[in-house]
Amino acid sequence: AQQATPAPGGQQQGAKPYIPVISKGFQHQFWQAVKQGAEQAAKDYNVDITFEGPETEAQVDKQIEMLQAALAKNPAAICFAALDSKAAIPLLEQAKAKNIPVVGFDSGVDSDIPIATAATDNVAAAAYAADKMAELIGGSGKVAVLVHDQTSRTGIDRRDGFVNRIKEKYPNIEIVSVEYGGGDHLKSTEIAKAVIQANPDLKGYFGANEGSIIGVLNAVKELGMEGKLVVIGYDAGKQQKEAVRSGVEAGAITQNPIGIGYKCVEAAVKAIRGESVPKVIDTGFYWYDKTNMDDPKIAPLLYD
Amino acid sequence: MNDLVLMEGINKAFPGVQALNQAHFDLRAGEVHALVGENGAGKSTLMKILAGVYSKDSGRIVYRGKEVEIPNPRAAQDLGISMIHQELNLMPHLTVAQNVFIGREPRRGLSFLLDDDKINAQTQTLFDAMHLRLDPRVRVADLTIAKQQMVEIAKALSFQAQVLIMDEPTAALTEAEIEELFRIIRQLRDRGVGIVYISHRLEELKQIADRITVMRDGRYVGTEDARTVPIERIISMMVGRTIYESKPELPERPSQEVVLEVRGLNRGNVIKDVSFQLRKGEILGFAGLMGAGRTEVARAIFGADPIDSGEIYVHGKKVEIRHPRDAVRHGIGYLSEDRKRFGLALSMDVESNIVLASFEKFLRPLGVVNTARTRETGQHYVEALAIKTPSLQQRVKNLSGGTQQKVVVGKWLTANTDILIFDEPTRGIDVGAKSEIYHLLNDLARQGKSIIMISSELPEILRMSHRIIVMCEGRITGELTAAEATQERIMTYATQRRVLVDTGEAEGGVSSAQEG
Amino acid sequence: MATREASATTRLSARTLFRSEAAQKLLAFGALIVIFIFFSVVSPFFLTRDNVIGILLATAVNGILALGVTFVIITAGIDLSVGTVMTLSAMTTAVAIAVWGLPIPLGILVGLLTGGVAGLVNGLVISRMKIPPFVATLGMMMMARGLALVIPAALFGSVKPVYFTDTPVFNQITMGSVIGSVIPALPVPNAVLILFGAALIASFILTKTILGRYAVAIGSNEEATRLSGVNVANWKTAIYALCGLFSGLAGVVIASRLNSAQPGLGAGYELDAIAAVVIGGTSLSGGEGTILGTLIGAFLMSTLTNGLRILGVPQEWQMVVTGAIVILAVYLDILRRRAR
Amino acid sequence: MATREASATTRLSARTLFRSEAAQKLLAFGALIVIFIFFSVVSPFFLTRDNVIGILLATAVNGILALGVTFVIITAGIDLSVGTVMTLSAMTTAVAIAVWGLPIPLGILVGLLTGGVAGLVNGLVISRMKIPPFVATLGMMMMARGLALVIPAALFGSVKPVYFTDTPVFNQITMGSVIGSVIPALPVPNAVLILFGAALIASFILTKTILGRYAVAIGSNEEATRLSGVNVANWKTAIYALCGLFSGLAGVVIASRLNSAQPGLGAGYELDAIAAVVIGGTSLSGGEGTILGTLIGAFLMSTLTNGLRILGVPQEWQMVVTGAIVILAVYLDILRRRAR
Ligand SMILES: Nc1ncnc2c1ncn2[C@@H]1O[C@H](COP(=O)(O)OP(=O)(O)OP(=O)(O)O)[C@@H](O)[C@H]1O
Ligand SMILES: Nc1ncnc2c1ncn2[C@@H]1O[C@H](COP(=O)(O)OP(=O)(O)OP(=O)(O)O)[C@@H](O)[C@H]1O
Ligand SMILES: [Mg+2]
Ligand SMILES: [Mg+2]
Repeated sequence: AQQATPAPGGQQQGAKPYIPVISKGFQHQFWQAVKQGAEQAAKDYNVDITFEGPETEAQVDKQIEMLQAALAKNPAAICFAALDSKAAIPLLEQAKAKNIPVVGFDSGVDSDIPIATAATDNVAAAAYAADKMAELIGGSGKVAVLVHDQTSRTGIDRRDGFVNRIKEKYPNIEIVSVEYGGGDHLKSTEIAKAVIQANPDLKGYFGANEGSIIGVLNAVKELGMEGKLVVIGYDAGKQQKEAVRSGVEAGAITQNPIGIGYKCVEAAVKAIRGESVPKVIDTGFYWYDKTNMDDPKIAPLLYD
Repeated sequence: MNDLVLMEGINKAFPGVQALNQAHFDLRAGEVHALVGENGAGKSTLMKILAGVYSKDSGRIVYRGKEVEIPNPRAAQDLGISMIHQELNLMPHLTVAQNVFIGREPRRGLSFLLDDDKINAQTQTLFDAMHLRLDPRVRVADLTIAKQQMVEIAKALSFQAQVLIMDEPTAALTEAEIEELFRIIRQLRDRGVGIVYISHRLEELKQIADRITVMRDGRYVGTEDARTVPIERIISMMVGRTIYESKPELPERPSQEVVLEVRGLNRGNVIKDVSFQLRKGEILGFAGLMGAGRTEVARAIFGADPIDSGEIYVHGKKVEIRHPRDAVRHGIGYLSEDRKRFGLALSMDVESNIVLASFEKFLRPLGVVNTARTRETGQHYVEALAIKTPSLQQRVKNLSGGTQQKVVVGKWLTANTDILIFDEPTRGIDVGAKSEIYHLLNDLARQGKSIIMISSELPEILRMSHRIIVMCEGRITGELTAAEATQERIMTYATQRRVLVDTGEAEGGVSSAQEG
Repeated sequence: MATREASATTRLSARTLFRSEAAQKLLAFGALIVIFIFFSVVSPFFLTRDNVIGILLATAVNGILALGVTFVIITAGIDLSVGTVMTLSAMTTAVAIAVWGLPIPLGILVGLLTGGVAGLVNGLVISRMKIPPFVATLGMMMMARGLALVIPAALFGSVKPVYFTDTPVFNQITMGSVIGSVIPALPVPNAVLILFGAALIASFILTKTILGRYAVAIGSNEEATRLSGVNVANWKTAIYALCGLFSGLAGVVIASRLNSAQPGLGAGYELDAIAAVVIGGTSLSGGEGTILGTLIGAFLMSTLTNGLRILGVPQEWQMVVTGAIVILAVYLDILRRRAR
Repeated sequence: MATREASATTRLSARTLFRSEAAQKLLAFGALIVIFIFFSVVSPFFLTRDNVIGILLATAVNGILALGVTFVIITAGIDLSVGTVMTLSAMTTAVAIAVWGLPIPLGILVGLLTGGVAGLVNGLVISRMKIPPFVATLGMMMMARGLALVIPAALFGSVKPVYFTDTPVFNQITMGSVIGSVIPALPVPNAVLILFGAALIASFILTKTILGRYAVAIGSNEEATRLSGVNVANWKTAIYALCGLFSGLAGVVIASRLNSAQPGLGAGYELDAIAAVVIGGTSLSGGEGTILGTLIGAFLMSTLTNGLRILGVPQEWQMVVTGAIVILAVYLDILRRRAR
């Protein structure tokens, strides 16, 4: 931290400011929706962005490399969704030393370096899903949880949000299985099938991201259990939306991925311009089911 | 009796084969004891048991009066038993010296550090004692087979073993090199080392052996005094009947029709401007010393290796041969000198190997193999060539060397090739099988097939060939008709190359640095 | 090679005792049966019709991939690209059917061809450029993974799955049940039939056709095969292309089953497929292997996974147990061969 | 093997023309330099001090893994478990330091030993049970992945990273800069020094010690080595254990760098490590290979990744390009060898 501090965005005059957006992933639709929002903001505010993320949410080190490469380009600002915020702190400090503003997104960074964070509270959202589950199965019975990843922040937060709420508030509900399908639709399907087979009296299934819930839906369909199980999901996507519409899936939590992407780039632009930005930008989460999914407030949040 | 080694009642079974059946062998200190027998008689197996490579099923080994178990090669080494294997056993990526000292590297300082200077020096000393001109620092992969064989011998000698087993050590060597080897063997014998000498070159035995033990079908047949026993008797003990070496029956004169012509063949510095003609029904011998380039010529004609320049005419038509399949299409077949590496799919059965070069001829629609016909063809050649196999489904890796060679012959006959290049067809093959191969070659020539026979055994070349081409260091140095050819004339053409060992008359170089 | 032959030697002595191929197969089957019985005893939910059908279905994709890989491994090669090539094929099938609106059979053909072409490229890189199969197919694995993402990115501006919304019958190809329509008590999904059909074809190709013979010959001794005038380069290319075709078929099956093409799938599938082949007794050093063995290997893996899940073994322990069983299964196979 | 030797023969004639090892190395280096120049020209941000240091740093983990794998590949083996064994070692180091509160050096030792033991098990399974390396290490890969998750699950009741919160100095082991404290203009993190140090040690072991000699001998002709009285089984075991030690070191480095042990990491790392080794000119068929080559291979891979990122190439295309370059780099190496 002893080097000279260049002006923020030490780029040639006249060029568009450059903002790398480093996300937690890129193949999943959720992240693609974030990307879409970020690109929209880039257009609206006339900045250049790049969007990248590691292949799986376990690859903390790969994300660190990405952050490092991004810093080397001397960007005007950085948008960063930390897979593991503690592991990223040294680099964030470098950014700070170079006067590069950092905007967090998706989940918070345990540090005061980010000037703003555009995020959803995954724990609260999953807890809300738990409340819905309890309500729909009548407050007692067995439920199972299928999560995409055992080690990633979103996976952990959603799992814990759901599981802890059930444990705290609904003593008559038993969580019989928490498994991880890596977001792989096929693996998730096989897992969900085995769990349903092994628990004939299962009443509800919570899938903590799109890949997981599609697996649950496939399992339900393949076992001919449509309507016999309360299925609650997370995120959106075409298949899930159809399932919700048809009633096979009771409903799901959606965040506002496009909003997250948009808001974080917007905040970064404001920071570059020296405008003030709120420390926390809550992009919110929403419960949707077949009754409200065409609601003009909800519909735009549901990516295909 | 000062028996060094006594092996008694040794049994060893491989699947489908009782390789050794109550085998017996004894070795005295200070003798050269030859072990002979047909292919598959069990010579190598017996000696591998002594060297700790295989474990015996039953029987006992007495070494210096004490019964011993030899579970692995290391144990054999520790007892002072060392073996030169029939197949070369070298690490091609290591240098000569590293190969010689593998497993017993002198260490430096901490006990795991290598001292390559020391092994280079020690290897050099060893080579000097053997009058061998070889740089200890070159990689073995860069050596010719002859040199590799010398490295193996040097390695075995370096153990200072009390028992030295040599399984066909001379198969790749020139006369001068063999002479040098014999000199060393005699020296060791005089020092009290017991030497087991396995060879199919029976004429060598008279020169070097003290006693000869004959094996047949895994059994002990008998032991004779090498100086007194007539070779004929050894042969009849080997084959279980008397066979008399037929007089070299010179085949009929071939026609004058040229079936193969090679013009101006060049490849790096291993083939230099080679041109010759092969006529219909002719057996054309290729003589020369190891590394003369005969194999290279054969492989080049066959399309196995790329050439720099040169033209090939088959039946008067110029042909392009870039791959072996081009050669096969033009009716050329090649029987490699190394069957196991280049000739056979060892894990496949006899039938598949026989039709390997001609599967395309046995196809029904959709690429389905007509197994009825492949079996028929396989059966035909098993009978026609008297291939000794329990069944067509036997994997060829379980067959003896001579039998394997016949399977390769069957493969090329099935492929209907009329130009056959036999590279060392009798290498490592016993007398019985040898004469069968000779008959086969004659029959083939009589049927109008044209044959190139590469061989390092002059008697064989002289006996079989209508014409003889001699090569040395990549060029053709002479051509002789059967009538003109003699061993001496061939050798004059063939001996332009520098011999690996310093012969007595070769001036200076390295002085004999051995001192007991 | 030296070791292979040496151990071949030592194990030969007992072979005569126990020659029958059928008995060997039974032994291989044995491990599967033991596992089956074990799970049936410890869990009442394991040996139910639906669960067994589930296991069969779960074998389909990995099994089909493993069939293709069997050929490659018999030539002493390897194919690390099967998983992502499968994904790429699923993607092209989806594009053909759901985006271009081609008829379903044509769409399936597109998927198969995609796999075939990827395999062909593998084969050419291996046999013409002489790149070791491990490297060539590793490169293809990366490229196919990228391309499976590039396609939707290029078409829709963002990476996303393609759904077969307008062609519900596409899903029926694997999830419908021809058997079930005849014998209602046996609703075995078509995907299982496809697996068995593919296995029959593979077995036919391996044992009855020239391609199969050359695969074994090349694996047994490539140089000797070349020196027999066989166009080894072309046949090898054909074998990798065949393996690619099977990956293409797996792509169609997974797309049909998931009723969508998921661009991010497929990483790691190659190792499962290879494990199935090796558990099935095909030697990585080439020259031998059977389709039946591969099928058994694939079933063993999916049975194991399913059983551990049904038992509710924590997932981290499932990984540990699976790893150990893979080694154990191969060890049993080695002992079995030593014994024959 | 047949082919290898045949081509060895055919290429010999030209070899003498172009013997100099140094020239060869320069050529291998060439590809790296070309890529470097290319990126420097097309992007102003590539050839900056910080970015180059970043590339060096990014090479550390993969480089260390690749060093270990080099030995194994030289014996004609393979190790698919290095990635997850690394993760397991990171986890045990973290448990030792952050949970049990052991002193840092002891914690590092625990990490190294974890790797060593995993490697030892690999070696024993391969050399005693005669399981092919591919299968043995595939099994270990699964087991280590599971165990890395089992540990925190057992300790904390749930799978989560372990942080080195109370020992900030642990992070300095890799991220501090000894060089930087002497030459402030050159803040090269210690991780880079560790990589180079490990490479020196590896090179020493490979070229100067008996272990290296036997690794080459085994890879060159295992049976001949055995017949020479070398205890091949033991040496092979030692070589896999050594590879495990390097994985352990990589585990310590990644834990220090991330200031935490991340239990889910490591899948797929083995392929990157193997790719680095192979790009570096080590032959998968054994018997030859150099540490310098492996280093160059590892640098080439991280340079490529970094450069494509700096250029802002879309990520899906990055995969495609990387796949192609892996094949190309090996192809260049093959051409180079053919030419000598
Ligand atoms: N590794 C092996 N596996 C199976 N059978 C074998 C093996 N080695 C040898 N045999 C069989 O054992 C018998 C004896 O073989 P061995 O090699 O000892 O004969 P040999 O006398 O050395 O013959 P040659 O003169 O051809 O070298 C033969 O029938 C051979 O086929
Ligand atoms: N295995 C090998 N490794 C390296 N060089 C070889 C090898 N074999 C042959 N050569 C080289 O090729 C040249 C020609 O050898 P070639 O094998 O054709 O001779 P040959 O007359 O057929 O002798 P052989 O009796 O060995 O077959 C020699 O100069 C030799 O240096
Ligand atoms: Mg023998
Ligand atoms: Mg020759």
